[in-house]
Amino acid sequence: MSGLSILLRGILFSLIWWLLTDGDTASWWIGVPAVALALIINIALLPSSNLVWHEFLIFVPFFLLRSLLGGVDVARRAIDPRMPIAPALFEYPLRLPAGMPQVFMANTVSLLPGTLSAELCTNCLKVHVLDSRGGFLAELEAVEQRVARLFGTSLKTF
Amino acid sequence: MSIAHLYALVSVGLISLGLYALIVHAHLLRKILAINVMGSGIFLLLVALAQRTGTALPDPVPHAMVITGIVVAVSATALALTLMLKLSAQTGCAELPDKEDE
Amino acid sequence: METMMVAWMLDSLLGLGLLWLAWRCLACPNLFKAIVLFVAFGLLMALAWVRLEAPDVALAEAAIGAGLTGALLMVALAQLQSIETNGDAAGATEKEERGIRPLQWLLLIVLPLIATGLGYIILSFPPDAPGLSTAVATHLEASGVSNPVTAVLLNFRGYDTLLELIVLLLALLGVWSLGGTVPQQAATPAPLVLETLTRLLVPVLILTAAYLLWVGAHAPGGAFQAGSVLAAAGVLLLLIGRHPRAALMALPLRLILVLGPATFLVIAVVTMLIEDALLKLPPEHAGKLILLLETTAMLSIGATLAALFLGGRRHTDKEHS
Amino acid sequence: MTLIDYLTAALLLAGAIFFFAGTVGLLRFPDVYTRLHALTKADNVGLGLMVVALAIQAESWTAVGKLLLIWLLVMLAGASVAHLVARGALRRGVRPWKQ
Repeated sequence: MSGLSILLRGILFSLIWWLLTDGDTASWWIGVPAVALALIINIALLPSSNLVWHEFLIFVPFFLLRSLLGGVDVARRAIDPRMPIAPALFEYPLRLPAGMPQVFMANTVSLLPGTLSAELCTNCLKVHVLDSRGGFLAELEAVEQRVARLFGTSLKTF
Repeated sequence: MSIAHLYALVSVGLISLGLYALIVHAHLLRKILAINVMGSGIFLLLVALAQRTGTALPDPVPHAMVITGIVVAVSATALALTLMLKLSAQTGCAELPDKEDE
Repeated sequence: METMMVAWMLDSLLGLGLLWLAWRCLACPNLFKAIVLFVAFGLLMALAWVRLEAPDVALAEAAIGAGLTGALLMVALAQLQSIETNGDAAGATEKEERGIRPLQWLLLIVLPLIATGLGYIILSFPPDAPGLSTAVATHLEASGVSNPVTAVLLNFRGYDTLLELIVLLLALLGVWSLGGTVPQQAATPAPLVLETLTRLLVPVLILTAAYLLWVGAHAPGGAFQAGSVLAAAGVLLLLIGRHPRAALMALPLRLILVLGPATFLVIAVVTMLIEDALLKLPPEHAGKLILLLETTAMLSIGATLAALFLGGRRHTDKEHS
Repeated sequence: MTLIDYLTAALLLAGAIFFFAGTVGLLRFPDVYTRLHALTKADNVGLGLMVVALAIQAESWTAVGKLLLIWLLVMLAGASVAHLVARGALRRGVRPWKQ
């Protein structure tokens, strides 16, 4: 693990501490050991991450907009007296590398319109879709592309 | 009647429910749940009565006792659950032997 | 006046919700459902504490009553099911209720009488009773902290907390000495999503625990809440299969378990010798001493609660591996 | 009331509507999977709107940061737990509801 990414994580944890304590300088008596402990355990639990930070800035607005639409979509279906749903279970072959990117994809999918990840197997994501008539496949592919860029990898081709 | 009295009355309901279930149910897990509900009722009674200070801050002594109590309750629950598992591993049944059945 | 009305409606609803959940939890035939209802009951209790201006209690309840107790009950139920599947198919459900027996009739008469009596006593209490709140307020200055609940827990009634830490330790000793329960099935690997969640959350939980410890001096929080958050981190790590198998018996864990009570005892003895009173903290050092007591208590509480969750599985690990 | 106050009120109300819709979905939808859709997505948006509503009223930047941190953690936990519940149901053989 590179020194730079340890430094970045240290800054992130210090930022969280600063937020929690409202920037109280006296709190660092506890804050410094706490941040150090959190950092050590974090490095032990998550040895490497290769998030591309500037891609993150592109991903966030995309995700916020799509998850807002996800909420609106499901709220509409729930309140509509006819309850327009046609659920189905669907296996999506993952082209992302295993590990963090696949888990990130699984978690993202659950907050996007009409999709809920129900099982993560080796290179396959079981997705429960609320409306099997919609274009969820295109959506999943788009998300996968973006997650790949976020982690600085490319998708496998079959 | 005040808000404090309202919650105190709710706590009486919880204590009664817990006591009834504790005696009536044979399954030990249910008895443990019943004791926990009773305990919550007693904590609620203490904190509700501590709130009768008008506009001033409530009495902190019962609050401190209840915090202590919550932590003791969870450790007692863990011990009780282990005892229950031990008993059912020995007898194959998580219920106390009933004299009427013998 | 209108806000008063709204408050009354809210409190009445909360009270009815508590009673309803408690009733369903104790009456529904499925034990799994009963545990889920108990967790929901714990969450509503946390809301009730907030309504009763007891945020310190609310924090403890949210972490322990709604979280840790539920996890303990779920694990116990799963082990019970694996015991009972060997026997009959009763599994997690109880035997058929055998109708209402004579004793129960008696209970149905006596219990309402007790409840009415208790209710009558409660309603006859005066609406105003400051209790010890004025005493605490006048001595708060000398306690070393400005959160009255922390002052009571670690200074004014420190001996309560000392005994409580020893009770925790005794409970763990009880669980340990009862030893194994059932052989664990071959551990299936934890789901990857849970594992990732744990790996991301544990450092944040550590920071949160430290924050609760710090903030307890002047606002809701403290060693108990912080300890429960640490225990939650421990439970998550245990869930993803990070068992401290050999380490459980090892010295470090045992040292952490006794660190809290031991520190308390040392300070108790020292104050006994110097101040001639058990746990009478000298005002000029009280703040620092409380921080020391709270830090060690937090570590011990967190380790003990997590060890309680791991429970008596220690022996089975030995026997089957 | 200033313009900001009106905006806060509107956002809080919108957030409450999403929580309400999520609960309606929980009660109306036919099986565990569809109910998870309703809870996870609607509650996430509801909480998001409430966080924004409170953030524009916040007195300091640390308060805004705290609110965002809460939202982020709830989002992470919500998505993960929805997945775990769905996975558990699938493994126990709970068939998805079909029309």
